[in-house]
Amino acid sequence: MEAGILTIGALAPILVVLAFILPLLGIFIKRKIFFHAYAVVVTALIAAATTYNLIVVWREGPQLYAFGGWPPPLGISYEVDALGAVLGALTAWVMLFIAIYSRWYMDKETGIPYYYTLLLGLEAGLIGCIYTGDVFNLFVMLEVLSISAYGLVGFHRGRAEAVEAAVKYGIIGAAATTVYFIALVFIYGSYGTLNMADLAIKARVMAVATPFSGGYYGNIAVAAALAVALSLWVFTYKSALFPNHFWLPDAHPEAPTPVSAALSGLVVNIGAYAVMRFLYTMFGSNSVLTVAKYPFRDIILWALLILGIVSGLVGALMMIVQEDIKRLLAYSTVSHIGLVFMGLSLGFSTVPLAATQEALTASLYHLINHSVGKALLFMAAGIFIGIAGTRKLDGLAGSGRKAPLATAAFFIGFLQLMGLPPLGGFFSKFLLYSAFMEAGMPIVAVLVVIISAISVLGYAKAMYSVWFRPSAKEFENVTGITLPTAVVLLLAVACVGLGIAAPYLTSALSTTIANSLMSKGVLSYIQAFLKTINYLSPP
Amino acid sequence: MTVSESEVITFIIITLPIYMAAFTLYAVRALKGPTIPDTVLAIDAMTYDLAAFLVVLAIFFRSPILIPTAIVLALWVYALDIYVAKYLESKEMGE
Amino acid sequence: MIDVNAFLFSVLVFSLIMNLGISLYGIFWRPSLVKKIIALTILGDTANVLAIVVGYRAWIAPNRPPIPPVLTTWKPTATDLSKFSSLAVDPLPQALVLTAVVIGLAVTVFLVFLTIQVYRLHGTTDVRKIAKLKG
Amino acid sequence: MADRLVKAVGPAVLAFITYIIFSGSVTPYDLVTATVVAVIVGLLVANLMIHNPRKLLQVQRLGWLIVYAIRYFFIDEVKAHLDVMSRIVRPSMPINPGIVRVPYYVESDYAMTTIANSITNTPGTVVVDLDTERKIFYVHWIDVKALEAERTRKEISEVFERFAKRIFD
Amino acid sequence: MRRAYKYAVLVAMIVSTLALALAVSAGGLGYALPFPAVRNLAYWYLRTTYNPFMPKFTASAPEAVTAIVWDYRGLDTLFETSVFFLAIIASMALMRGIEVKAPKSINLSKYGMSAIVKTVTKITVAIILAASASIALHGQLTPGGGFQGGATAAVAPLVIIVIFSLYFAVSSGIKKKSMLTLRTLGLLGIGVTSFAVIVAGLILGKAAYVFQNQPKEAAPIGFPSHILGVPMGGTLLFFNIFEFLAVAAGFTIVFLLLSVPEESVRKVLEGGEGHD
Amino acid sequence: MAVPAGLDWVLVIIGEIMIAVGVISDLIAAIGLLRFPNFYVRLHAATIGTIWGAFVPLIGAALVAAGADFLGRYRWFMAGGAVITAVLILILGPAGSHALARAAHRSKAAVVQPKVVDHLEEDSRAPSPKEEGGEESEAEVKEGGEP
Amino acid sequence: MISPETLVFGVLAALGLISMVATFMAVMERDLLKAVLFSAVQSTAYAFMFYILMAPDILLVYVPVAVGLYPAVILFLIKKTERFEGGEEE
Repeated sequence: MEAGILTIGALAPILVVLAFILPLLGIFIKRKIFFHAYAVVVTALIAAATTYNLIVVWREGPQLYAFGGWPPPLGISYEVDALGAVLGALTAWVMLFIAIYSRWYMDKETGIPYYYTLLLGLEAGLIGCIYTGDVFNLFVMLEVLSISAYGLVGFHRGRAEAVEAAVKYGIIGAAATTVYFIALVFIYGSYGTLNMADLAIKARVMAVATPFSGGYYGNIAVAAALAVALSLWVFTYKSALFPNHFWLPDAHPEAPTPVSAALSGLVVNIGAYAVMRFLYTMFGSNSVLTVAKYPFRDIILWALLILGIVSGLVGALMMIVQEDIKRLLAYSTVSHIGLVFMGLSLGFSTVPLAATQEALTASLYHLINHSVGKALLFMAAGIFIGIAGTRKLDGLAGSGRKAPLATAAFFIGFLQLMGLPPLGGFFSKFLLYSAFMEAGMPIVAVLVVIISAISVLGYAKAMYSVWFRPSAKEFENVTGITLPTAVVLLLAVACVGLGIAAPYLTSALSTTIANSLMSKGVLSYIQAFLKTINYLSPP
Repeated sequence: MTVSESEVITFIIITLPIYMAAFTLYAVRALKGPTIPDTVLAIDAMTYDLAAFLVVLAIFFRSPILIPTAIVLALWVYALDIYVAKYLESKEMGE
Repeated sequence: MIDVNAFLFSVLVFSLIMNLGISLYGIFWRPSLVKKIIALTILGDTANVLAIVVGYRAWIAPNRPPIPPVLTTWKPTATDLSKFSSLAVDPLPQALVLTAVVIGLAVTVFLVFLTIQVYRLHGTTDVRKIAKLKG
Repeated sequence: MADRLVKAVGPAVLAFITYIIFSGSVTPYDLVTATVVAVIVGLLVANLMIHNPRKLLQVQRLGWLIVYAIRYFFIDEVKAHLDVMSRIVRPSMPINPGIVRVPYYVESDYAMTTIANSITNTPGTVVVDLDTERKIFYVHWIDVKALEAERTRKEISEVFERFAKRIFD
Repeated sequence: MRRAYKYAVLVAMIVSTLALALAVSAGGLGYALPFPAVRNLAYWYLRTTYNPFMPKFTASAPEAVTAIVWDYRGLDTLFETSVFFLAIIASMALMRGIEVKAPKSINLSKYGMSAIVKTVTKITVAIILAASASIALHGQLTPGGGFQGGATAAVAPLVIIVIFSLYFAVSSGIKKKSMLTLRTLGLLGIGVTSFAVIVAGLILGKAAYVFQNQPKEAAPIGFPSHILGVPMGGTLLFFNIFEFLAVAAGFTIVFLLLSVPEESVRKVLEGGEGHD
Repeated sequence: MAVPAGLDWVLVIIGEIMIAVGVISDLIAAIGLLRFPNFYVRLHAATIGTIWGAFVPLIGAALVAAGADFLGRYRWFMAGGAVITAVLILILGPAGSHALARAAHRSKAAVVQPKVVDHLEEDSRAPSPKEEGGEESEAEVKEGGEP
Repeated sequence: MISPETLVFGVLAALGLISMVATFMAVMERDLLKAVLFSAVQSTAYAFMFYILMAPDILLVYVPVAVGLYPAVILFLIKKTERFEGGEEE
C-alpha cells in the first residue's frame, strides 16, 4: 500500500492555499481578467482531480488518506467512498460552471479578488466536508463553508436585505455549528474517538477495542442519540429542512447570482450528505441506536421523514405566491430538499433493505438532478435579470425573448425539476415513488406526486412570465451574454444527459449506495480504515 | 535541607479560600455596577489579582509550566480598560 | 452519604448547562443583534468549557492534582513517560477547543461587521424594527 | 536609517532582557532567538520609544532608579497602603475625598509619567487628569489635607519628583 | 416589578442547579466525577508526543496540545486559520473601497488619550512584543504557540490604534495593505510548511504525506527534531512562527477596519452601489 | 542551577509572607470596593488590589519558585514569567486606572460625590486661562473651593 | 480539614455559579455596554476554570479572545450603532 492517493489528500489544502494568495495578488494586480482566469483554471483543475478520484474510488473501493502519516484515530484522515467521490465530482463540476459564469456576472462589480477568495473558500469547504473522515474535521469544514457563504450572501453590501439576510443566516448558523460542537463533545466523551470509521465500528460491535481507541465511557446509546439529535440541527439548518428553512428564502436570492447557484445547488447537499453519513455509515441500521431497548434511530428517521414531507409541501406552496423569481427558485430548493430527505429517511428497521437502497438511490439521484437543474435555473435567471434590471416576475415579462437560447435552457431546467419524463428529475422522483410503494407506504408515495404537482404551478408561473407574457416595456438588445448562455446551455445538455442515461445512472447510483451506505459498503469503509491502521501502526 | 513541599502547599491551601472570597466580592461589585467605570474597575482589580493568584496556584499544582497565562491576562485586561475609557471619552474609537 | 466532590463537580456541570440554556434564549429571543452576538459568544465559550470538563481526569490522591499535558523533561526515562501519562489531562479536547475558539472568534468578527452594515442601512439593530421596516 | 539603528539599541536591550527573563532559561536556542527577536523589535519600535538614546548610557540614572524603587516600595507604599486599608476596615470609614491640583516641574514625558504612576500606585491618590501645558496633575485624594498647589505638591508628589528628575531629566 | 421577576428567575435557576447537582450526586451516578483514567486515544497522544524510545512514531514536541494542533491534527488548524482568514476577507469585502489616510497637515498629538497612557504604551510595547515572541517561539516546549503569541502581540498595535489614534497608527506603518501582506505571507508559510515534506518526498521518490512532520515507518523522511539541543518539534516551530505573524496581522486588520471613522465610510457607501 | 543551601528557605519564607500580604490585601481591597461610596474613592481600593494584591504576591511567588526545589527545572521559567508580569502590572495598572478615571470624569459617567473639592471640574468649566501662572488659579480655589 | 481536592472542586463550583449569574445578567441587561462587561466577568470566571482544569493553552487563547477581543469588538460595534437594546433609554 502506497502513501495514499495524493489528489484526495492534497485537494482541499491546496485549494485553500490557492485562495489565500488572491487578496495579496489583488493588491498588485488590478486587471479583473486575471482573477477570472485564475478562478476558472483552479476550479477546472479541481474538477479534473475530483473526476480522477471518482474513477479511482469506483475501481478500487474506498480510499483513505492519512494526514501526516498518523494512523487514523490519532491523525485526521480523508476517507472517500463511492458516495463521497460522486458528490465531490458533482460539486467540482458545478463549481467550474459557476466560476465561468462569474466572469460575466461579476465583471461590473468591485472587490473581485475578495469574491473569488470566498468562492474558492466555499469550494474548499464543500470538498472538505464531502471527503473528510473525521467528525471534528467536518465541523471545521462546515465553518469554512459557512463563513464563505455568509460573506458571499452579504457581498452586495449596499442592499439592506442582503446584509440583513446574511446576519440572520450567520447568527443562527453559528449557534447551530456550536451545538454541533457540543454533540462532538458528547461523542468524544463517550466513544473516545472522532474518526467516522472508528465510530462506525464502535457503534456496531459492542465490545471491540480498536488499536488506538479502546473502551466506552458511560451509556453510549444515550450519548449517540443525544449527539445525533443535536447534530441534526446543523445539518438540517445547512440544507434548509422545514423548521430551519427560514433563512434560505432571504439569503439565497440576495446573494450574487452565481453564488445563489452555488448555495442552492451545492451547499444544501452537504446537510443531506452529512445526515447520510451519520445515520447510515456511523449509526446505521445494525448499530447501537437500533437495538430493541433504544429505538432512537427509528424515531429520528420518522422525524426526518415528516419534516421532509412538510418541507416539500411548504416549499411547493410558497413558490406559488412568490413575485420574485430568485425567491421562487429558493422556495423550490426547500421543496426539493424535502424530497431528498424523504428519500434518505426511509431506513427504518421495519423497511426491507431493498427499499431502503432504492430510496437512497433516488435521494442521491435527485440530489444530483437538483444541483444541476437549480444551478442552471439561477444562472439563467441571472441573465434575464440582467436584461430586465429587476427580479420581479412582472418586470421580467417577455425578457426571455431577447435571449432565446437561455430561455430554452431555462425551460429545460424547469422541466427537469418538475419531473417531465425524458429528463432526470422524472426518474429520480419515480424511483422515490416506487421506493415508498415497495416499503408499504403508499400515502407517502402519493405525497411525492402531490408535492411535484403543486410545484408545477410555481414553475409554470415563472416560465409563463419569462417567455409568454407580453412585456410591459421594450427591452434593449443585449450583447455580451454569449458566455453565460453557453454555460446554461451546457448545463441544460447535462440535464438532458441525466435523463437519457437514466437506466445506466440508476444502476450505477444504486451500486454507489450499496458500496457506501448499505452494510456491505460500510464494511468496506471500515476495512479501508483498519488496513490503514495496520499499515501505519508502530511495529 | 531542601524546602519541604507539604509546608508550602499547606500555606497555599490556606490562602485559597480567602482569595476565593475576594474574587467573589469583586464579582459582586462588577455585577452590581452601578456605573460602567465601577464595573470595569472591579473587573480590572479582579483580573490583576487573578493573574497574581494563578502564579501562586501554579506552585500549588506543582506545574510551573502554567505561568505564561498570567501575563496574557494582565495585558488584555489593560487593553479592556483602554477600550472602555476610549469609549467613554471620545466620539470615535479610532480618533 | 453524598460525595461532596461529586456534588461540587455536578454544580459546575449543571451551571454550564444552565449557561447554555440562557445563551440560547439570548440568541433566539432577545431583539438586539448585538445582544444576540454576545449570547453567541457565551454559547461558544460554554461549549468549550464543557469540552475541557470532559477531558479532565480524577485526582490520583487527594493532594496530587493532574498536570497539564506538557512534558517537562527533554530526556525522559520510561518512568517519566509513564508518570506523565498517568497524571496529565486529556490533550485532545484542548486542541479541539483551541480550534473552536478561533473559529468562534472569526465568525463573531464577521457578524460584527455585518451588524454595523445593517445599522448603516437600517438605522437600527433591533430585529423587530428591521422586520417592521421591511414591511 | 543610522539614526534608527542607534535608537533601536534601547528597545532591543529591553526586549532581549524581557525575552530571556520570560523564557527563564539560557540555552543556545534561547540566546539565538532572543537576539533575533530583540533586533526585530528594536527596529520596529525604535521611533516610538526613544527620543534621546544617550541618556541610556548614564549609569548613575540606573542607580537612582534602584534607590528610588527601594524607597518607594518600602516607605511610601507601605504608609499609603496601611492608611487606606485602615480606612476600609474601620466601621466609620473616614473619607474626605476631593480632586486637587498638583503642579509638577519636570520636562520629559518619562519623568512626568513616572511621577503620575507613582502617585496613582500609592493608594489614597489617583491622577484623574493632567494638563500638560500648565503642568498640573488633577489628583483625586482620599483625604484632602491641603488645597493650595504647593502644599498639595509637598504632601503628595515631592519625593517622587525629586527622584524622577534625577532619573530621567 | 419586572426587576423582581428577573431576580426571582435567577434565584430559581441557582436553586435548581444546586438541587440537580445534589440529586445527581446523591443518586451515585458515575458520570458526576471525571474518570480516573484518561481515554485510550489521549493515552496514545501522551505517549507519543515526545518519546525518544519510539523515534519513528513521535511528534517530538513535549507540548502535547501544540503537537496535536499542528501535527496530529494539523489539517484542522490549517482550515481553522483559513476560517479566520476568510472572515477577515469577508469583512474587507464589506468595507471595500474604504481607505484611511492620515490627513497631511495634522497634529497627531491632538488625537488620542492622555499623555500618561501614551508614555506607558511607549515603554511597554517592546516588553509586550518580546514576551509574545517568547510565547510563540517556545510553543513546542511550554504552553503557548503561534496563535497564543500572535494574539498577545496583537495587544501592541491595538493599544496603539486606540491610544494614539488611527492616524498615528497608519502614519507609522500599521496599514491595511501591509498587514494583509503579512497575513497572507504567514498563511503561505503555513501552506509551504505543510507541503514541504511531501514535495521533498516526490523529489526523492520516497513515500510521504501531507502535513508530515517526523519520519515514519512507512514514510521515512521528515524534519529535524532538535535544534541546538532543544526539541523543536520539526514543523511545529515553523508553523508557530508563521501563525504568529498571521494572527497578529489578522487581529490588527480587524481593528484597523473597525476603527475607521464612520463618516468616511458613509461617504464611500453613499457613492452608490446597489445591484440586483 | 540551584540556590545555595540555607538561602532557599529564606527565599521561601519571604515569598510566603509576601503572598500572605497579597491575599489579605486582596480581601481588604474587595471589601473596600464594596464599601466605598463612589467610583473615585473605589479607585483607591482597587490600587490596593493592584499593588499589594497583585504586584507583591507575584514577586513573592517568584521568590518561592526560586527557592522551591520540588518544582523542577521549569521553576526559573516560572520566576521569570512572574517577574515580567509583575513589572507589567506595575506599569500598566496605574495607567489603566488613570485612563478610566479620566474617561469617567470627562464623560460624567461617575459623579464625584461626596467630595470636598473638585478642582478639575472648576478648571474644565471655566475657560482655562492659557498663559497664566498657577498663582492666579490658586486665588480662585480659595474663593470657591473651601469646604 | 478539607482535602485540597474538595477545595479545588469547590472553587470550580463557585466559579460555575458566578459565571451563571454573570451570563444571566449579561443576557438580561438592556444596556449593551454593561452586558458586554458582564460577559467579560463570565469570561474571567471561565478563564479561571480553564486554568484549574489544567488547560493553559486554552487559557492563552481564550483570554485574548474572550476577555480582550470580544468586548473590544463589541464596544466598537456599540459605538458605531446604538447602546440600548430596543432603542435609546426608556
